[in-house]
This record gives sequence, C-alpha cells and structure tokens, in this order.
Amino acid sequence: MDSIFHPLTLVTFLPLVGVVIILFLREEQKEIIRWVALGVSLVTFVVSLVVLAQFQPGNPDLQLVIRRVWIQVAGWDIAYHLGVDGLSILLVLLTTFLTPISILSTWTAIEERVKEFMIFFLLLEVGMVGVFLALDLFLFYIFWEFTLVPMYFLIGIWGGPRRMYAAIKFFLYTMAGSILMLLAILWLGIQGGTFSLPELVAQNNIPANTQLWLFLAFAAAFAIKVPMWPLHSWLPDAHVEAPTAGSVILAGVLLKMGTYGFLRFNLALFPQAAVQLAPIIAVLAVIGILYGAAVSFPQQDVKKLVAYSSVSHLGFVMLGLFALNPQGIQGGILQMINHGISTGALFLVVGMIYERRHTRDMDAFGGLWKIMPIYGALTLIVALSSMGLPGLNGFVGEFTILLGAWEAGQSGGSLGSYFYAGFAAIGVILAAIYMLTMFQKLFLGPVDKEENRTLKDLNWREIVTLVPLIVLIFWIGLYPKPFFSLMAPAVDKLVGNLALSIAALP
Amino acid sequence: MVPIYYYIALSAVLFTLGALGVLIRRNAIIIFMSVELMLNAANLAFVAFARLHGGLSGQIFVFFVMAVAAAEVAVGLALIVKIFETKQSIDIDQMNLMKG
Amino acid sequence: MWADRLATLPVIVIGIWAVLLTVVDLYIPSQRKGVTAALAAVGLIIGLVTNALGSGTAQTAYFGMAVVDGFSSFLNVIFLVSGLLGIALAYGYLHRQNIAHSEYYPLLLFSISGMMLMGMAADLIMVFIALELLSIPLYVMAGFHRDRLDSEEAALKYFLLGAFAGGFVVYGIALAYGASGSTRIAAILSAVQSGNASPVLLTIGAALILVGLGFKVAAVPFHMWTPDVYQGAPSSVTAFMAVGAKAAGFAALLRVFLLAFPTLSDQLVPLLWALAALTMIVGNVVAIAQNNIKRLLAYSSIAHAGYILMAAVNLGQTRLMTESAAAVLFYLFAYLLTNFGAWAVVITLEGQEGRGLDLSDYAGLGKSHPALAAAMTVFMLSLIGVPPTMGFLGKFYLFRAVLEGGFVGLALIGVLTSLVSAYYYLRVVIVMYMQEGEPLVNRDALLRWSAGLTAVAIIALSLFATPLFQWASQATLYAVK
Amino acid sequence: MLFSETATAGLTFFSLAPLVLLFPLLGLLINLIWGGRLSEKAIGGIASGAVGLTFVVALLQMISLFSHPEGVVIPLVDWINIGELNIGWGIQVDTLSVTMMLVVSGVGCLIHIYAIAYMHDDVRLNGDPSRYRRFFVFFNLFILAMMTLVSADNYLMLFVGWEGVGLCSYLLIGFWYDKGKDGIGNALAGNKAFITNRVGDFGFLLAAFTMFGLFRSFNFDRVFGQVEQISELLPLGIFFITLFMLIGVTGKSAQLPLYVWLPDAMAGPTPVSALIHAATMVTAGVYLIARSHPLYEVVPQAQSLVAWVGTLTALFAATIAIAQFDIKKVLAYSTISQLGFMVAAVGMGAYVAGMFHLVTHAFFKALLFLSSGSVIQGVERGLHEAEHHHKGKHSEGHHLDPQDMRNMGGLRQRMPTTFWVYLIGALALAGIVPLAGFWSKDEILLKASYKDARLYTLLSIAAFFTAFYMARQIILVFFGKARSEAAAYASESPKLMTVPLIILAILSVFGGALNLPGIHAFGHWLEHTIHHMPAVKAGVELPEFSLQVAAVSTVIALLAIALGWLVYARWGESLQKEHKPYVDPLELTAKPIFGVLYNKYWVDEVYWTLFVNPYKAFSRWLAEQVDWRFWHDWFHDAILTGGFKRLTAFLAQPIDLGIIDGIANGLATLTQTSAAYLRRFQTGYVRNYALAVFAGVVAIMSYLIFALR
Repeated sequence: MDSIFHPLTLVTFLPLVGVVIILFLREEQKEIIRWVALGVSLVTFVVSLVVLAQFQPGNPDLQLVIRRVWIQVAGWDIAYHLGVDGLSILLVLLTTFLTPISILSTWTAIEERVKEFMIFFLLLEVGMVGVFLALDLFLFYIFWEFTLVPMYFLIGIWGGPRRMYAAIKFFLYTMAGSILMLLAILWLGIQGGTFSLPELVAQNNIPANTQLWLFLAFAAAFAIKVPMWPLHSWLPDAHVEAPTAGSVILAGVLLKMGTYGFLRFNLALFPQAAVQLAPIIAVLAVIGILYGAAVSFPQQDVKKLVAYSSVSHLGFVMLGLFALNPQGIQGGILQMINHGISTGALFLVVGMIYERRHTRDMDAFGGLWKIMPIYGALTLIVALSSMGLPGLNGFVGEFTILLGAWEAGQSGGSLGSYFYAGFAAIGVILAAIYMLTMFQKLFLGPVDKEENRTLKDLNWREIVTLVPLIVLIFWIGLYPKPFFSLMAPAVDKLVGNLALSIAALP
Repeated sequence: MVPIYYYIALSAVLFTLGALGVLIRRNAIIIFMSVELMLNAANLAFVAFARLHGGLSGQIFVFFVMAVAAAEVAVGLALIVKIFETKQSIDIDQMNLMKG
Repeated sequence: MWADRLATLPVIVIGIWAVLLTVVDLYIPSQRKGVTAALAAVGLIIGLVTNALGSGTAQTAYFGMAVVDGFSSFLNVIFLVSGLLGIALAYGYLHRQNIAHSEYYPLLLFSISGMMLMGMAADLIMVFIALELLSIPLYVMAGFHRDRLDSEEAALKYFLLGAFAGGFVVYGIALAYGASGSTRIAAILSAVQSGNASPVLLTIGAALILVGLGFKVAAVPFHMWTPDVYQGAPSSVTAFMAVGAKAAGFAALLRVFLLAFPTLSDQLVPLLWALAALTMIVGNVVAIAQNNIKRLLAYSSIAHAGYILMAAVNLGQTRLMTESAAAVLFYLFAYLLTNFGAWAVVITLEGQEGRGLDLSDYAGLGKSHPALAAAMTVFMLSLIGVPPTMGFLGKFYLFRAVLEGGFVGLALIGVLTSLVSAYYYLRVVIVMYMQEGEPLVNRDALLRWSAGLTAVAIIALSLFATPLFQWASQATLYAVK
Repeated sequence: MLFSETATAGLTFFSLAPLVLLFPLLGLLINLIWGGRLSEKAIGGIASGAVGLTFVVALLQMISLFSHPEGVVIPLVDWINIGELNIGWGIQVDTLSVTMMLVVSGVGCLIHIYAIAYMHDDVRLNGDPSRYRRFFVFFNLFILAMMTLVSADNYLMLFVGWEGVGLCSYLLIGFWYDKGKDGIGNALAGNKAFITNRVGDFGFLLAAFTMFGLFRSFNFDRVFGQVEQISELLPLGIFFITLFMLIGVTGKSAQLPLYVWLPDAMAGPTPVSALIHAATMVTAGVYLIARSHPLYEVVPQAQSLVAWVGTLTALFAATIAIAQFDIKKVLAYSTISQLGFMVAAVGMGAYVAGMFHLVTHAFFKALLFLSSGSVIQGVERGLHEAEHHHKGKHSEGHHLDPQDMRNMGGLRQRMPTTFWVYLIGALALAGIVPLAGFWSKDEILLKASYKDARLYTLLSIAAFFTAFYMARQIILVFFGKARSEAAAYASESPKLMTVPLIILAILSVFGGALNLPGIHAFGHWLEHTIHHMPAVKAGVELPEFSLQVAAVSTVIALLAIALGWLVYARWGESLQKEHKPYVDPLELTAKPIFGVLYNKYWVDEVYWTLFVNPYKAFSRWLAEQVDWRFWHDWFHDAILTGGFKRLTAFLAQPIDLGIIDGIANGLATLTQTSAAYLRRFQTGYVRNYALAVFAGVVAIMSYLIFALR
C-alpha cells in the first residue's frame, strides 16, 4: 500500500483517476468533463507541492526513492523505481503546473470530442511526470515512448489543416531517436546486469570508446526531442498544427524531456564521452541559438515564429548543460523552466488571438494594444521575459548560462574557447529583434483592419490562465534563489563527477 | 552390385526434376505429380541410406511419407476438382485474382 | 507406456476429440450447429486443463519420438488459446459469409493437434508428420469459401506450394538421416559430436529443412504465398493460420536447429542472420504499399516472422539457448494476442464479398465506435512495439537475446524496421481517427469481446508481466539424451 | 538586517536609502491599479509626489554623507548565487551615486510636474486621453529603473537598471505607437532604440563575463579592491573589460557609432525627451565610466580611446545640429554632442569635470527641451486658433509641422516666459559666463588643453558650433516675424509648465556654483568616492583655473553667436522676403555642405544598407530557402520521405514480385514457351512463388557449398 500512496506514485498516476472518471462520462457532458480534468490536474499540482514540501533541498542525492521489483526477466529485475532530486524536482513542478493552465486554455478552444481530448491530455501528464521521475532505464523508456501516443493524437485529431502530416512526422522523428536509445539501454542492462540508473552510475566502468557510442545512441533520442539544430525540422510542423494547449505542453514540457535526458543520463552515465563531445554539442547549440533567432525573424505565422524561437532558447539550455560547470548547468535547468513558462505563455497568448480571429498571420493584425490593452500589456511582459530582459526570468537563465559557457571557455574548461559564449551572446541581440518585431506587428501601429476594431479584451478566464505565469516570470527574475537552491547540491554533485573526467582529459 | 551412391545420385536427379516440374508446368495436376516425384525421390534416398546404415528406420519412414502423400493427394485432388468446376480450367497461370 | 500417454494427454485429447466431433457433428441438426463450435471449444478447454495438470518435469515419450517439456506445454497453451480465439472469430463470421459448415471446427482441432505434435517432436519423422497434420486441414480451411474463387485459389496455391515445401523438408530429412544414420534429434547430435556423420550432407539436409520450415513461418524469400493466401482465405482462417502455423513452424525450427545442429552454427548462423534481416526488411517495407488490411496484416506477419527468426541466430551459443527459446515463446504469446485482436477488428468490419477490407473503410471508426477503434489502436501500437504493450515487451526480450548473442547489427536492423513499421500501422490509426467516414460494423458480441479482452490483456499483461516472463524462461528445451 | 549598518554608521539616514526604489514603485503601482478611477491631476500628482519623495530621500542621503562621506553599502537580498557567483541586490550610497540620485529625482520631479500639464494637452491633441495614466506609469517605471541603475552596488544590478531604462525609453518613444511616419514611425523608432541599445548591452555582457573571469565578482568594492594585483597579472584582461564596456556606453550614451537611435527617439513626448533622452538616461554611460574609473585608470589606451570617441562625437553631432530644422532634432544632436563632451572628460580622467557637466547639462538641456515642448504646444494652440479664425477655408495649417522651426519665428512676444527661459538655457549651453554650462565645459576644455592639444582643438570647434546652432535656433524660433499663422496665433503655456521652467532656468544660471574654481565643492564632494586611487592624482593636480582657456572658450562662444546673428537675423530676415517657404541662408551659400549636414552624413542610410537590409535579406533567405525549402521540404520531405516511399514501391513491386517475374520469364523462354505469351504474365502466379522458393534454395545451397569449402 505504501507504494501506492507514496507521493511520487501519486503525483505520477493521479491523472489516471481523472481518466477513469471521464471514461464514465458522456461526450455531451462537456462542462463536467472539463471541470473534472481541471480539478484532477489541480489536485496533482497540489500533490506535487507536497512532494516539494517533503523534498530536502540540501540533500544532493535522490530522495523519496521508491523501488519495487516490477518485472523479473531471467537474469535481471526491472524495477518500479522512482525518485526525485534537484535535477528533476523543478521539471516535475513545471509539468504539474502547466497542465491545469493548458486545460484551462482549452475551455472554449476545444469543442469537438472534449472527452477524448481530456483523456489524452491527462494520459500525457502521466507520461511526462513519469519521465522526470523514473530511475529505472526501462521504466524511463516506457514513459518516454508513452508520451508519444497522446501527443500524437492531440496533434492529429485537434490540429490544424496539415495535422496528419505533422502528427506522423512528430511520431516517427521522436521514435527514430528513441529506438536507438532502446538498444543502448538494453546494452547497458546486459553489461551492468541492472537497469537501475543509480547502480549503473555507481558502476561507472564503461570503457571510453563504448561510452562514445552509447552517448550517441542516447543523444539521438534526446537531440531530436530538444530539438537540436539541425534536427529541428519536425518542430515547426508540430507546433503550427497542434492545438494551443498541445503547443504549450509540447514547448513547455516535452522538449524539456530531451534536455533533461542529456542531463540525467548522458552526463551521469557517460561523463568521459560528455566531456569529449562537449565542444561539438556546444557548436551545434550555438548554431541553433543564432539560426533559430535568425529564422524566427521573417516568419509571418506567429506560432512558427515562437516555434523557431524555441530552437534558439533550447540552444541556450544545451550550451549551458555542456558548459559542464555549476553556472552553466544550473542556468540550463533554470532556463528549461523559464522557457516552459515564457514560451508556454507565448503560445497561450497566440492561441487567444487565434481564437478571436482564426488567423495567425501577423499582417492581419496591428495596433491591437489600442483595442486590447490588458492583452497587450501581458503579451509585452511575456515577450520581454522571452527576450531576456534583466529583472525577468529569461535574463537570469541566459546570463548564468552564458557566464557558465564563458567560464568553460577558460583553459581547463570543457569548451576551451570564449567564442562559444561570445557568439551565443549575439543571440541576445537577435532575440530582441524578432520579439520586438513580432510585438510591433501585432500590437503597435494604427488599427488598419476593420475586423480588429471589434476584438474583445481578455476575459477573466484568460487572465487567470496567464497571471500565474506572469507572477513566476517576475519571481524568477527578481528572486531566483529558491529555485537555484533546490538544484544546487545535486548539480554540484554531478559537476563533481564530471570534473574528474575533465581532469582525466589529455 | 550397384554402389549405394548411385541411388543417392538418382534420387537427387529425380528430386531436381520434380522441382523443375513444379516450376515449369502449368497444369495443376502435373505440378502436383511433380511434387509427388520429389517425395518419392526422398523415399528412394531414405531406402538407400537405410541400406547404407543397415538400419530399418529409414525404410519405415518411407511408409510414413507414402501415407502422408496419399492424404495430400486426397485433399489436393479435391481442391483441384473444385476449382475446375468453377473455372473450367486448372491452368494455375490463370489464378491471379489477388495482387499486391 | 501409460506414462507416455499421460504425458502427451493434451494432444491425445484434442486428436480424439476431433475425430469424435466429426462423427457427432453428423447428428447435430443443421440449425443448431452452434453446438459443434461449443463442443470444439470445450475440447480445447479440456486440452488446456490437461496441459496445465501435466507434470512440469520434462520427459520423453514413445521411445524418444516425442518429448514433453516446458517448451511444448507453453506452446500447447498458445495453440489451444489460438484455437479458442479462432472459434470465437469464426463463429459469427462463417454465418455472415454463409459458409457455416460445421466441419470447420473438427478441421481446426486436427490442425491444432498437428501443431501440438510439432511442439513436442523429438524426431524428424515426427516433425514431418506433424507438419502435414497441421497443414492439410489448413489447406481445406483456406478453401472453405467454396463458392468464392479467390478462396479456392488461395487454397490451391497454399496447397501446391505447401506440398512443394514439404518435399524439401522430406528430402532434407532424408539427407540428415543419411548423414547421421538416424532421425532422432538427440542421435543426430551425438553422431555429429562423435564425428561419424558427414557434415556436408547434414548441412545441406539442415538447409533443406530450413527451407521447408521457413515456408511455414513465411520467411523471405519463402513468403510469397502469404499475402495471397491470407487475402483469399476466410479471415477467421487467416487469423488462425497467422498465429498457429507460424508458432508451430518456429517450434520445430527451434527444436531441430537449437538441439540438433548447434555444431553447424558456423554455416547456418549467417544463413539465419540473412533470412531474419531480409524478412524484417521486406516484410515491413512492402507492407507500406498495401491498402487492403488483410494484405497489410499478411506482410506484418511476415515481418514478425523476421523478428522471431532473430532469436534463432543464437544457434550454437548453448548458454543463450534457454533465453532465446524463452524470448521466442514470449514473443509468440504477445503476437497471439495482438494478432487475433487485430483480426477480430478486421472481421468485425468485413462485409460480404470482401467488402470493408480496404483501409479507407476504417475512416471515422474513432468517432462512431470509440471502443473498437481504441482496441485497434492498442493492437497497432503493440505491433509497432510501443509501451506499455505486450508487443513492446516481446521485442524488448527478443532484442535483448539478440544483443546478448552479440548481433548488434541485426538488432539495429530490427529496431529500424520497427520504425518503418510504425509508419503503416499508424496509417490505420490515422484513418480511424483523423479521417471522416461512416464505417459499416457488424454487430457480433463474440468479436467485440475477443477484441476487447485481448486489448485489455495486451496492456494488463505488459504491466504485470513477471509470471509470464518466468513461465517462458522456465519453458526450456529439453535435450533428449 | 537593513538597520544593522546604521548602527555602525551612527545617526544617519542611510537606512532609508532603499526608499529611493520603493517610492517610484509605489507610485507606479498605485497608478497602475487604481489609476483608472483617478482624475488626471491625481494621477500626475501621485507620480510627481512619488518622485518628489524620492528626491527628499536622496537629499537625506546627501546630508548623511556630509557626516559620513565614505558612504555605505546596504545589501537587500541575494539574487543569483551559484558556486563562486554571488550577486545580490544592494544599494550603494556614496557621493557619486547620490549625485546621480539627486539629479535624476530632482530634475525628474520637475519634469513630472511639467508633464502633468503638458500631457493633458498632448493626449488630447493626439486623441487618446486614456493614455494619460499609462504615461505616468511608464514615467515612474523609468525613475525606478534609473534609481536601480545609479544605486546599484554591483555591475549586474546596474545592468538591470541599464536595460530597464532602455525598456522605458522604448515604451515612451513608442508612446504614440500609432502615430509617426505611416502610423508606424514611432514604434519603429522605439525598436531602433531598443535594438541599438541591445548591441551596446552585448558589449556590456562581454565586459561582465570578462570581469567575472578576472575578479570572480561583480561587486564594485570587490572588483576595485583587486584592480591593483590583477592589473599586474593581466592588464590585457582589464583592457578588454573597459573596451567592451565602452561598447555599452556608446549604445546608451549615444556615442559614435551607436548614436543613431537618439535623434529618432525624439518621437516620444517632449517630457520624455527632456528626462530620458537629455537629462538622465543617456548620461548613464558617463556615470558607468566614472563609476569604473579604477579600471580605466590602469589602462591608458582605453582611456584615450574613450576620450577620442567622446571628442569626435561632440564635433560630429554639433555639425549636424547646425542644419536641422526640427526644433527637437537640433536639441537631440546638441545632446549627443554634449554627451561627447562628458565622455571625453571621463576619458581624459577628468571625472569631476565630466560629472559636473553631466549635472549642469541636466539642468539646461532639460530646460531647453521642456521649453521647446512649450513652444511646440504654443504653436499647436496657435494652429487651432488659426483654424478657428477662418473656418471653412482651409489654411496651410493642416499639414503644418508644429516642430519645424521654419514655421515659427517671432514667438518672443507671444510666449515671453518661454522665450526668456529658453534664452537662458541656450546661453548656458553655449557656455557664456557665468552660466552653469560655462564652468563645466570650461573644466573639460582645461583638462583637454593639458591632456592633448588635438582633443582640445576639436572640442573647442565643437563648442563653437554649439554656440552657433543655439544662436540659430533662438533666432529662428523667437526673433523675426511669424512665418506661419500658427506661429502668429501661438500662445503662452500654463503656469504648471512655466514654473518648472523657471526653476530649471534658475538652476541653469547658478548651477555653476556647485564647482566654482577655488572652492571646488563638487570636486571635493566627489573625491570621497573618486579618491583612493593612485592614478587619478594625475587628473587632480591641475591648476584650479586657467584664464587663458576660459577666455578662449568665451571668445569662441561669442564669435559664434555673433556670426549666427549676422547670418540668421540680418541676412535671414532679408532673404525671407523673397523666399517662401523659408530657406536657410547657408543652404543658398554652401548648398553641398549644408546638404551633407542636413542629411546627417547619410549615416542612417549607410547602416541600413550595411546591416539592416543584409540581415533582413539573410534571415529571409535562411528561413525560406535554407530552412523551409531546402531543409524542411527538400531534404526531409523529398529526400527522406519521398525516397523512402520510392524504395517501398520499388521493393513492393520489382523486388518482391518483379524480379521473380523476370526469372520466370527467362526460365519460361528456356522452356521454349513464346516470350510474347509470357509478357502478359501478371504476378499472382503459383509458379513464380514456387520459383521464389526455389531461388531461395539455390541461393542457400550455393552459399553452403561456398561455406563448406
């Protein structure tokens, strides 16, 4: 029983309760279904707060660990093995936090097949939380693959005109990477005789060149998910076609699964390979930063613009992670959260105007600030946070990342050149360019389209969906200490292990 | 006294002939007879080998094969007759309803 | 003597039951043929019971002609369950297609008894007889649609080619016999080990046997009959064939090759490697071009044969023998459930004269019949191998065995082809959920139930798989001394 | 925790320092939340009151500093702590920062009061009264950001203010975001300002990274404390820091080459131009260098670079100012030029002089801008008057630009107060004894004369131009006859606007008293902060005053004014008779040169062609060609997907069935059957399948024979 009422089990599987309830409701009872979904996701959020309460920030190790033998295959055990530490706690919270918000955003946006939508959405939450909590490679893989299915349906059923194309592209691309990871996982299991991540990390006896291969196999899965340049081709399709809530979760959480994977598995399991490949990955990351920013600029479709900006932002995250020093990694983790908040909010904002005008072409707008002052103000804040204005969350993340990359650029650092940070910093300029251009095209200038004059400003529900995000934007921007202190010990531990391999470098 | 390997060789020849027959002929009956030829080639080989090893099991095996062959004949002919009724032909090259 | 009978009781039961049923059926009034189906089911259940009661200890029977061990009893379950599902799928279907001739069920039982014999064959003669015993009824069943040409065609093709392949098996056996002086698997092995067996003859014999069995399991390039026969034969037969015949083929394959020819691994492993790779690639890739669901599933079954074949490349690595066998058994079990479930859905949508078999006929199923569509989705995901489904665990277990055997390349081909397979399986899902349409669906409780239950089982068993894994891993091959 | 410092500092008001951030915050929150229900007066009152209170707090700080000139640092809370990286929010109270606080809040307060009246008309003239509240929210936000900037105790917090003021500048330039050229001009001006500043901030960031790399801290005291030994180890490192920092300065303080955003920034309402783009924000760069003087002191190369940038900017901008007709544009370029003076000063190590000029400039430039605003509104009122007088018949007033000096003239009588204060401001700027501008500029020139003759000469020329264009402006605006009905009907502005003007005028007159030669109150005041460094001595050991320099600069100024009088009052008047609309006399005499200046050396156009258009084209190419057409459509769809589809089709037909057919055909010909007959062969034939089996057998056999060798 204790394993059922274990907080981590609860926070992972609580949404299933909602699924079951909704299964017994009729398609017509839309309102009830929505409320049930919202309620369950909120309860899940509360439970995740309980987890946070039980979490000891000072402790670098995995906590609240639950481990039960699940499947015994001749030879080794597959365990139901969950645990949380500084690397994952924030992402779990982000997931449970964004899910109710996204559900709230679908209130009027989703009218078709509400029942299925909510079922898939809650299933998705199960998968995502599981990914962040699983400590057994096999279990992790199961959650990882499982998230594909609901998202596939979310895009494919409620998506835009080219939804089928986008859905199947999303599925195949992600799967293409993860099957390689599956082989790597099997290989690890055969060699180490266990799937338990902590034990495998403890063994730490993989020869360097093997590490390289395994690293790449895992990276294949994660890099596509992130997505790292040049594997980003599926992202604009998925984002443009996905419904608003889908985009929010996709950008807010699913992409983080990739970066988290790098952090949790590649850095921990294959430190030498990580150190060897850090410069290459950093180069890709920097290219991604500049490329994503440059490509965002001329986009006409707001959603596409935001999608490409994600490529840029996650480039920052990757750069930070592979700076392999505390500043970089902590900044990277925080930037994951920031991106989840800011980009999630951006997608919400886009969804709101799309609901009103059913277009996302920026030329169809202009001067909206005059018509919808609240909407304009909130959007401005979100945009500023996304372009890293000091005092808002984006800056804290980007600055620490860049600082970490710069530190890593010193001799003896993992990158060994200041150019990574230098070029990456140019991304800060480009970010201002495309974000301001977007804001100007949508909100500034005269109101020259008749159909825009009659637009209604945000209603209470929309404001409620945005305000929590805005609050976090300021909180992290002004006082990020609680967030950093949550992750610091775990990161230091990780960096400690990495430092040994860095020292071992020729 | 004919050396044992002659029989083996003969059986191999028969087997090949049977296989080619299946490939080349278009009449279902004849194809089926070719199959029978393959089986009997096998039988010949069994007997010969039984002789070579001086055991009986091989020769017993022949009976099994013959029995099975008989069973096949029963079913096979039935099928062929049935298809002849409907198609008025047993040219298997005209059996092409299904395509990929 | 009685011990042997006792040990092989399940087969005996099914065999006798089949004979009796044929007779009894004559006395069942034609409007109450449902009784026949029920009786057949009863027989299968009795078979299951006896099988369960059988002592777990491995032993030989009939002077080493047959061997009863965990392997065979596990397979028996697969065969019997597939028989039950086969009946469930067939009953309503035969009526709808007005081919409710009740000899269908006895034939089914005969075929099953043949499969069970195949599973316990310890002598090449047994292998051959069992092969024919399971095949001949299938020939008839394939042509069960007497008044439909494609069915007859399918039957004749299956028959001629089957016989053709059978010829290779026999000749292979003959050569093996010639090489080793015996048809007993054990004897062959010992003869090889003692060195008084001509390796050339033996190898060629083994190859010929491989051809015959490869034909049964539809391995490339011996697979070409599969799509036509699967398409032409009544769907219920196809479903049964796709699982039972395949499983039986693999049973014989494993027994013969793992036990009799381990010493030939140098020559045979590359062969099996190539067969497996080819089968996976061709099966999956060609499936993409299919629009007829039956052909699609046919190619998918070819592809899965390829996956199972992967386990056979561990031939010669005795330490992995058990695990490879277990992996195959587990995979077969997963495939049993998934495949029957999928066919259940197919049959539910199949109309007269082969209507309702095109992919486009599935459009809108997700809206009109959510449950059915959901079940189909589960089957498709399981066929792809997406967790949490049996299909995933099966692949996982197989790939593990292959990797442990050290065949990384083959495993890589395996995963890549399964990625390819995702493409066409997902097409089905897309059509069901993302295209508008009004699918025609038969109301058939049996089908609904079998589809639903298998779907649930696929997920539930994947979440609580330990007993199944245990069972499979204990179902070791018993090498007869 | 806040009050622990006060214990050490004895009875002071240091502990109140955080209030300089709190009051503007409160002001903006109140207006933000309840402003909707408040009257305009109330909104303006609250905003101005908040700033006024801030000013009081700043005064208290000053008083405390008299007793404790060393000042204190008041840490508030931690901000970012990762490993060695420890950044906190903290307030630095020392003579330098308090000086800035006083200027910002003092001048800011006056401008707030002025804006209460100004914006009242402005929002109505622009037809959206609902933005009145928004203006003051932004204005208080600016004060908040500026206070953060000047009160920061570390570089990163300073950077927060640094970008914060940038944001406010963006918001206020684009305040009338639906006005301007094509209705979008103002918004674009805002973008331009923000992005240009971002380029500078990029430099600032690099400076910060380098700094952390060397000093492991961003804290002023910690950094300056280590300058000694670091400068021995890595002078190059410090050089880079100062260099990168200079990029930031050129951005924020509108120096070459990043000054281009400031003239466009005049799109904002006039109080904005006065407060942000003249008095305070743009001087942040000067403050930054003054603040970082320990760094600059140890790398003379960087110093001279700064000095040269400043000097050239001063001259460059001054020349452009000569040929502008927009009253605010003239002042804008004049601002750039004056900022050049300040930068040059701090570059030459004359931090006191620089800061001194910063303060005086804040007075008179704010004065000038505000009175220009008063002039503009005067003209606009005149415009409406005029239309009243002959309604129906449309006068030229319709498309008349109220900021164009060519449409003014003779306002002396119509707006006496404005005229007088404007005159004072202009003279102060021109550097006429004894007005504030004279003393501060004189110090700079004095320093320059000692430092580098070339700098001195250039700066003097700049001073000459300064006096000249101010003379030109005064004459064009206030003297002569009205050149448009609007000007003719112009009327004086309300008290609420003129009173602040008068106060500022007084400050512009007596501001020089701050740092009179001989007393140097300001110098000594600052030396508490700019004291404990060895290098600065070089700057301090100057003679208090040099009659020669002072005389020269005064003469230059007077000459310039005289010349301006000749050209514009005398000659211009006469020209005006035959030329309508008005033409600048210089345009007639020296057309090419005037054209160059009028077109601002085409710098904007050059930047456009060099950077903006290429980036636009490049990014479009990247997005549409590379990313979409090539990578997305071609590679992923055509190559991957399409190729795969082709492979499937190929395997499905030819391989799976076709090859077998082929063999069948070949074999069939073997069997003497006519090929023509076999052509009609379709697939689906038993024999072909059997053939496949047989082919497989053959393959296996041949392999085995090979393997068994």
